[in-house]
Amino acid sequence: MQTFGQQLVNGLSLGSIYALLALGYTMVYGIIKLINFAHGDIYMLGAFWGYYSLRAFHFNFLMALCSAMVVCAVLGVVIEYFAYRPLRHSPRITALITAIGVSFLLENGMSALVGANARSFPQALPVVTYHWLGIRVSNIQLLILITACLLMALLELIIKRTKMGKAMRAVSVDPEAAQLVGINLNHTISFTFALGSAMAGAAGVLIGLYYNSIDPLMGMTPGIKAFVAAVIGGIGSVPGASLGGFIIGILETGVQAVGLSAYKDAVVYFVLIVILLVMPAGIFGHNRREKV
Amino acid sequence: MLTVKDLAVNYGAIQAVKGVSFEVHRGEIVTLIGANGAGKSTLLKTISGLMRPKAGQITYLERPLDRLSAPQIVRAGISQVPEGRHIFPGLSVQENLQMGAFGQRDRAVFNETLQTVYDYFPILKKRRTQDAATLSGGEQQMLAMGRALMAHPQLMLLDEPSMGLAPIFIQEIFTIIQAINQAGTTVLLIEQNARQALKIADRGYVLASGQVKLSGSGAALLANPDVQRAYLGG
Amino acid sequence: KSSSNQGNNPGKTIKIGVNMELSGSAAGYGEQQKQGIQLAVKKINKNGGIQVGKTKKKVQLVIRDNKTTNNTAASVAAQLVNNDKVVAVVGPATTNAGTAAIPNMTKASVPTVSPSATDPDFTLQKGGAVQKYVFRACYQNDFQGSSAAKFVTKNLKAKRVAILTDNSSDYGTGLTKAFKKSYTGKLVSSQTFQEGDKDFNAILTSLKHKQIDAIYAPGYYSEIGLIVKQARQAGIQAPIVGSDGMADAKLAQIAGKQNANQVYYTTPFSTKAAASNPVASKFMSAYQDKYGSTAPTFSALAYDSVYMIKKAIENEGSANSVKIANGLAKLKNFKGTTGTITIDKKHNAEKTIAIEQLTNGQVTKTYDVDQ
Amino acid sequence: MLFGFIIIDALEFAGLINTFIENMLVTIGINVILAVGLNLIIGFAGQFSLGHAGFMAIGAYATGIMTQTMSTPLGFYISMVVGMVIAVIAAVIVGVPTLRLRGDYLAIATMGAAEIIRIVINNLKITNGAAGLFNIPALASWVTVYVLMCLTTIVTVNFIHSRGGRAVMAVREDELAAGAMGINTTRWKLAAFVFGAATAAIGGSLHAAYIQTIAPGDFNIMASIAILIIVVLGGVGSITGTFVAAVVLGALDTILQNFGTVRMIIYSLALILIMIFKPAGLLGTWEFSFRRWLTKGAVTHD
Amino acid sequence: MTSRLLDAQELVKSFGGLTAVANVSVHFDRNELVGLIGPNGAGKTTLFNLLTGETPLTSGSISLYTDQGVQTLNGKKPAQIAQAGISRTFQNIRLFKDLSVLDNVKIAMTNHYQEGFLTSVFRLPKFYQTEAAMAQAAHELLKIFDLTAVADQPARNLPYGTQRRLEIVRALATKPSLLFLDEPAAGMNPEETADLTQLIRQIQRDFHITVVLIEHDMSLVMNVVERLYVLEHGGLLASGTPDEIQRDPAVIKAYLGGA
Ligand SMILES: Nc1ncnc2c1ncn2[C@@H]1O[C@H](COP(=O)(O)OP(=O)(O)OP(=O)(O)O)[C@@H](O)[C@H]1O
Ligand SMILES: Nc1ncnc2c1ncn2[C@@H]1O[C@H](COP(=O)(O)OP(=O)(O)OP(=O)(O)O)[C@@H](O)[C@H]1O
Ligand SMILES: [Mg+2]
Ligand SMILES: [Mg+2]
Repeated sequence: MQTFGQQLVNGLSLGSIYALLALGYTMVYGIIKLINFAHGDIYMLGAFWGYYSLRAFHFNFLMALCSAMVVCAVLGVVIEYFAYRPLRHSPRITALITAIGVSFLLENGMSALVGANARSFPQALPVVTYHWLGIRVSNIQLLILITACLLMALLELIIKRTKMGKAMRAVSVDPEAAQLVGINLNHTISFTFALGSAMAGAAGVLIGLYYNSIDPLMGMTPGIKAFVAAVIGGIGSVPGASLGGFIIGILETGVQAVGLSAYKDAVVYFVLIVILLVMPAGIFGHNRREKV
Repeated sequence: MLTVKDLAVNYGAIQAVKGVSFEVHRGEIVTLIGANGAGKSTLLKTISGLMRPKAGQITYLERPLDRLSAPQIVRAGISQVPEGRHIFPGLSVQENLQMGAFGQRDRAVFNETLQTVYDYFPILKKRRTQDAATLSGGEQQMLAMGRALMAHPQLMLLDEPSMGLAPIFIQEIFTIIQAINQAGTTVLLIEQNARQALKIADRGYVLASGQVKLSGSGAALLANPDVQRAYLGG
Repeated sequence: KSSSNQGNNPGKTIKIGVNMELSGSAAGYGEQQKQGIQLAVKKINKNGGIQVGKTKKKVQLVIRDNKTTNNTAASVAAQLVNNDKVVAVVGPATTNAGTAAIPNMTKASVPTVSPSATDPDFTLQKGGAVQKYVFRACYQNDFQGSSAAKFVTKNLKAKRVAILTDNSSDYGTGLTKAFKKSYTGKLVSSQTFQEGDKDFNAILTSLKHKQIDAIYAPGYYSEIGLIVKQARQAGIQAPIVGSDGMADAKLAQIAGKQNANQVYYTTPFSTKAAASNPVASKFMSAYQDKYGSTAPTFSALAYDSVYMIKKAIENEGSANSVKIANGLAKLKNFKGTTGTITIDKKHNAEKTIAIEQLTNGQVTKTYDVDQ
Repeated sequence: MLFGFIIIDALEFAGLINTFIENMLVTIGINVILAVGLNLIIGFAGQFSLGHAGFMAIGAYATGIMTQTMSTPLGFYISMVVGMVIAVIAAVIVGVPTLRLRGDYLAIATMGAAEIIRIVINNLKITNGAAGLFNIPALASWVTVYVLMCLTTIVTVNFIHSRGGRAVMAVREDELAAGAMGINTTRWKLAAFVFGAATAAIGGSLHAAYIQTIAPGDFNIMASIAILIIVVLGGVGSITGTFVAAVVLGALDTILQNFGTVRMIIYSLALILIMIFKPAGLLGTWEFSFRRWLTKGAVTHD
Repeated sequence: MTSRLLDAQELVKSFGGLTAVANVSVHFDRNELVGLIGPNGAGKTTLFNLLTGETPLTSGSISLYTDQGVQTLNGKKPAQIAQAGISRTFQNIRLFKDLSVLDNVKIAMTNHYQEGFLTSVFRLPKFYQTEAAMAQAAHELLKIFDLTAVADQPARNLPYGTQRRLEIVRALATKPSLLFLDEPAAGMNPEETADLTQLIRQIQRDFHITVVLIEHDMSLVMNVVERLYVLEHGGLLASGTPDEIQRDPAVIKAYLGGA
C-alpha cells in the first residue's frame, strides 16, 4: 500500500512534466495543425536558460523561471515567424519537415555551442522531503505538480474566457472566417506560440531543478512522449493534454513498478494505439465525422 | 462609397478577375451576377483583404484599401458574409456573434447590436447556446449574416446568401437583406438567384469570365433580354 | 578493385583519422573522446611529431562525424581510408558504429583503435578469428563485468543484488550479461532503462522493500548520476556499483555531492592512482588547463588510443598502415594514462582494473581487483 | 536504368569509384527503395505513416539472423523473402486497426507500432538485444542493391499506374467518394501499406547485408523520419522526386562529412531553407516523362 | 411487384439526442424519376446517406430487388452497396480533384474490370487488354456527356457546372441501377440548371435507371420528376405527383412559401 502510494506520487510527478510539455504541443497543434517537433527543444532551451541565468546572472529561482518563460516565448514567436509562417499555405507535411529541421538545428546548434555533454543544474531550491504515511514527497515534486495544474487552469481560462482565447479557437476552426470578423491571424498565431513556448520554458527550468541534469538532446524523447500525451488526451484540448500527460506518467511508472521496465515505452505506445482505436480523436477530442 | 478600378486578381497563374471596375454608393443595394467561375467570389475576397490584387485600385471612403489587412478592413467598416457561410463550429451561436464584434470594445454598443441581430433573426436567439455546427443550413446562413452585422458595418458584402436554401428561406433572406439596407447599411450582393437579387437591387453588374459585361439599374437588367436568356432562365 | 593490400602510406605528415560520434545520441561521449585525441596530437606535435625511422613526422588529424549511425560510420571509414588516405583511425566510440566501420577498414588494410567499444566480440570475426585491423584501448565487457561481480561478492559481501541496466546500447547489456555470468549470489531484480531517461523513481521504489545489499548499474554517468541521486532521495542506501562509463566527475555533480556515497565503479583510469602514474598526472593537468575540468575517462582512453598508434609506428619504424596494425598487435607494456597496456591475441587491451569509491562525491578509496 | 548501371559499373572498373563512393551509392540505393515504398503510402495512398523503419528492421533482422547459418547468396534471398513475408504479416496486424485513423493520428499510431517492433527486437535473445548483430556475411554488393532498386521501383510504378494505383489514389483524394464508387477503401489502403512494408523489408535486408552490422537503434523514430524527409523533399507523390531527393541528400550527407561537428547544423539549415523555398518538394508531383520511362522499365524487366 | 427496385421501411436515424430521420418509409421502382424535397435540415441528405450506407441505420430495413432476388442492405458498407448497383453524387462536389477526368471515370469502373495484382505489377499482356477495354468504355461515357475534350485535365481545373456533370458521369460509370443526386443544381445559374434538367432526363432514358434527386430549385424538380417525397423534421410530410405537392397547403407552409 505504501509502495503503491509512493508509485502514485512518482507517476503523478512524471505525469505533470509530460502534461506541462503536452500543453504547448496541444495549443500549437490546435491552432495550425502542426506537430511542432521543435517544442521539446524549446523546453531544452528553457532548461539551459535557467542554467545560465542561475549560474551566470545569479537569478533567484522565481526570476529564472519567469525569465525562461519570457525567453522561450520570444523564441517560439521568432521560430514561428521565420520557419513556419512562410509555409502557412503549404501542405502541412512540409511544415512538419521544417519543424523537424528546426528541432535538429536547435539540438545540434546547442551541442556545438555548449557541448553535447550532460551537465548538472544548479540547485536553486533546497530539497525538502515530506513524509506522509511512509510516502516521500519532495517540495520540488509538489512544486511541479502545482505549477502544472495552475498553468493548465490558467490556460483553460485564457482559452475559454478571454478574447484572445476565443480568437484562438476561431482561428483554429476557420482561419479565413476569423480574418473576416477582424481577427489578426498573425497576432493570434504568434500569441499561441508564445504561450505554448512559455509553458515549455517553465517545464525546462522545473525539470532541470527536479532531475538536476540537462543536455542538448534532453528534449527529444520527452517531446515525442508529450505529443503522444496530447494525442491520447485529444489534441487541441487543454484538459486532454494534462490528462494524457498524467496517463503516460502513471502508465510508465506502473509498468516499471511491476518489473517490465524494458517494455515501458512499448506499453505506452500500445495503450496509445488502443485508445485511438476506441476513441479515434483521443479522450477529449471531438471526432467530427465529416458530414456529407 | 466603394470604388473598384481595373482590378485584376490571380490564383497563381490562373487569372480569375481581369480588370473589373464598378462603384457602390452609400445606401444602395448593388448586385453582381454572373455564371459560375466568373470571378465574383474572388472579387469579394479581394475587397475584404483575403486576397491581394495583382493590379488596379480599391478605394473605400476615399481611402485605398489594397494596403490594409483583412482585420483592418473589418475595422474600417466592411464586413463580409462569405460563400458557404463559414460559421465557427464548436462555438455556440452567441459566441459566434461575439466573434463578429471582435474589434468592438464598448459593452453597451455590443449589447445593443446583439439585440438588433436577435430582432432580425429571432430563431438565433432561441438557439443562442447551441453549437453552431448543429444548426440547419438556413440557420447557419442567418448566423453568418448576424455575425457580419455585429461588426457594425457600413458596407456589407454578401456572397450567395441563398445558396442551398429552401425556397421559403430564400424569400426570408431577401426580405432581411432589404431590412438591413433600410436600417442604413450599404449592401454589395452576389447571387446566382439573379431574378430575386435584381428585384431588390438598386443597380447591378453582370460579370463574365473575369470582366464586367453589362451594368444598369436592377429593373433595367431584369428587362434586358440578354440577361433574361443567360441568367434568368428564359 | 582500387584498394591495395599494401595499406596506406604517410605523406609529409602522418594522417590519423577520427571516426567519431559527434552528433546523435552518443555525441556527449564522442566529444570527450575528441578532446582527448586533440590533446594527444597537440602534445605529440609540440614534441616534434612521431619518429618514423630516421625522421620525425607531424601528425595531422582528419576528424569526421558519424552521427552515431551505422551506415554513416561505414561511410566515414571509407572516406578516411580511401580519400583522406589516413594510416590509422581512432574510433568509433560505440561498438555498433565500430563494427559497421570494420569491413571498410579491413578492405583498405588500415587499423582502427576504438577507445571504448566494449563488446567482447568487437575485435573478432564471425568464426572467432581476430579482426586483423581492429583494436581497442578499453576493457571488454566480460573482464569488467566479472570484476564487478567479484568485488560485489568479496568486498561488499552482497548476497542480494539488483541490476539496473542501460538497455539502449551493447555497453550496459554486455556488462550485465558478464556480471550475471560470474555473480553467484541472488539476483533480486533485473530492470532496464533507456539512454536519456531521467526518471528512475518507479524502479527504485519497487526495489526499496526488497532487502538489497547492492545495486549493479552499468551505464553512463548521465543516467547513473540520476539513479544515484534518486535512490538516495528515496532512502535507498545500498551500495551502487557501476562501470567505467560513470568514471566522470560529472557523476557526482549530477547526483549531488551529498548523495554520491557508497558509489563504486570499475575503471582503468583511477584519478587517485593517477597521482602515482606520471603519464596520467601529466594528462590530467593538461586537460585541466585546456578544458577547465577534471579529465573524464573517455578522454583518457582516446588519448591512449592515439599514443598506442604512435608507439606502434615507432616500434615498427614505419607509418605504413599494415605495419601500424602489426605494431599495435605486438604492443606490450605500453604506459598509458589508463594503465599499462598489453594487446592480447584477441586485440583486447590488457590492463589492471581498479575500483573507486565515492564518498560525498569525492574519490576516497581505490580497490584493486585481482583476477 | 540499364544504362545507368552500365555507366556506374564502367566507372567502377575504371577505378573512379572507390569504396567510399560505392558506399554512398549503396546508401542512396537503399534509401530510394525505402522512400519509394513510403511515397506509395504517403504520396499516393495519402496515409501518413511514420513507422517505416519498423518494417525495415524486420527485413534487416531476418537477413541478419538467417544468414548467420545460411551464408550463401541463396540464403540471402531466402532471408529477404522471409523478411518480406514477416513484414507483410506485421503490416497487416498494424494496418488493419490503425488505418482507420486519419492524418496525424495515423502517423502517431504507426510511429508507436514501429517503436513497439523496435523495443521487442531490443529485448529478444535471437536478435542479440541492444548489441545488435554484426559480422553479418557481406552478401549484398552494389550490383545487388542497384538491381533491386530498379526492380522495386518498376514494380511500384507499375502498381501506381494500374487499377490498384488508381483505387489507392482515389482513397487519397476523397475516401468517402471512393467508397461510394464501390472501392473497398480499407482494402486498398491496406494494400498500399503492406506493399510499402514489403519494400521496406527489402531495404532492410540490403542494409543488413551491406553494412554487415545492425542494431535496434538503427530503426528508431529518427530513421523513419529520415525516410520521410526524402519523400517530402522530393515531392510527395513524385517517384522521380524521391530519386532526386535521395541522391541530393545522399550527396549532401557525404559532402557534409567534411564539415566535422557542424555537419548537422548545416544539414538542418539546408532542410529548413529547401522547405521554405520549395514547399512542394524539389519536384512537386512532377514525373520524369514516364511513358518512355515505363516502356524502358518493361524492357529491362522482360 | 415486378418493377420494385428498392424498399426502405421505417428508417430511423438519430445523432445523439437529435432524430434526423424519424420512421420514414420510401420505395423506388425501376425506371422512375423521383424527387426528395424539404426544408433545410429536414433529413434529406441523411436519408441518402442511410440508403447508401454512408451512415449506419439506427433502425429500419432496406431491401434491394435485383435479378438475383431480394437483398437486404442493412449493415452493408458504402462500397458494397455501390457494388450492388446504387450510386450517388454529393451535395458538395467530391471529385478526385487532382486526378484527370479520365481517371475519375476509370476509378468508378474499378469493380468491372478486374486485373490481378501480379498481372498489373509485372505488366502481363492481360493488363494491357483490360486497360484498353476500360479506357474505351470510359471514353464512350465521356463522349455522351461532351467531356472528351477535357479527358486529360485534372478535375479541379473544370468549371463548377462541368464538375457537377463529371460527378454524374462518374456515378454512372459504376453501372448503377439506382442513382441518387444530392442538389445537382446547387450553385448553378438558371441557364445551367436548364441544361442539367435536360441531362437528367437523358440519363434516365438512355441508361434505363432509376434517378432520385434532392433539390431546392423548383424549376428543376417540378419539371423532371414523376413523383415527390417531402420531408420535414425528419418525418415524411407528404408524397405524390408534382402537381399534388405544389398544391399541398402543408408543403406550401413548411417549404415552398407563399410566393
Ligand atoms: N483557390 C483557387 N485556386 C485556383 N483557382 C481558383 C481558386 N478559387 C477559384 N479559382 C478559379 O478562379 C475563377 C473564379 O472563381 P470564383 O470563385 O471567384 O468564381 P465565382 O464567380 O464566385 O463562382 P461561383 O458562382 O461558383 O461562386 C474560377 O475559374 C475558379 O476556377
Ligand atoms: N453527422 C451528423 N452528426 C450530427 N448531426 C447531423 C449529422 N448529419 C446530419 N445531422 C443533422 O441532421 C439533420 C438533417 O440533416 P440533413 O443534412 O439530412 O438535412 P438536409 O435535409 O439535407 O438539409 P439541406 O437541405 O440543408 O441539405 C440536421 O439537423 C443536421 O444538423
Ligand atoms: Mg463564388
Ligand atoms: Mg442536404
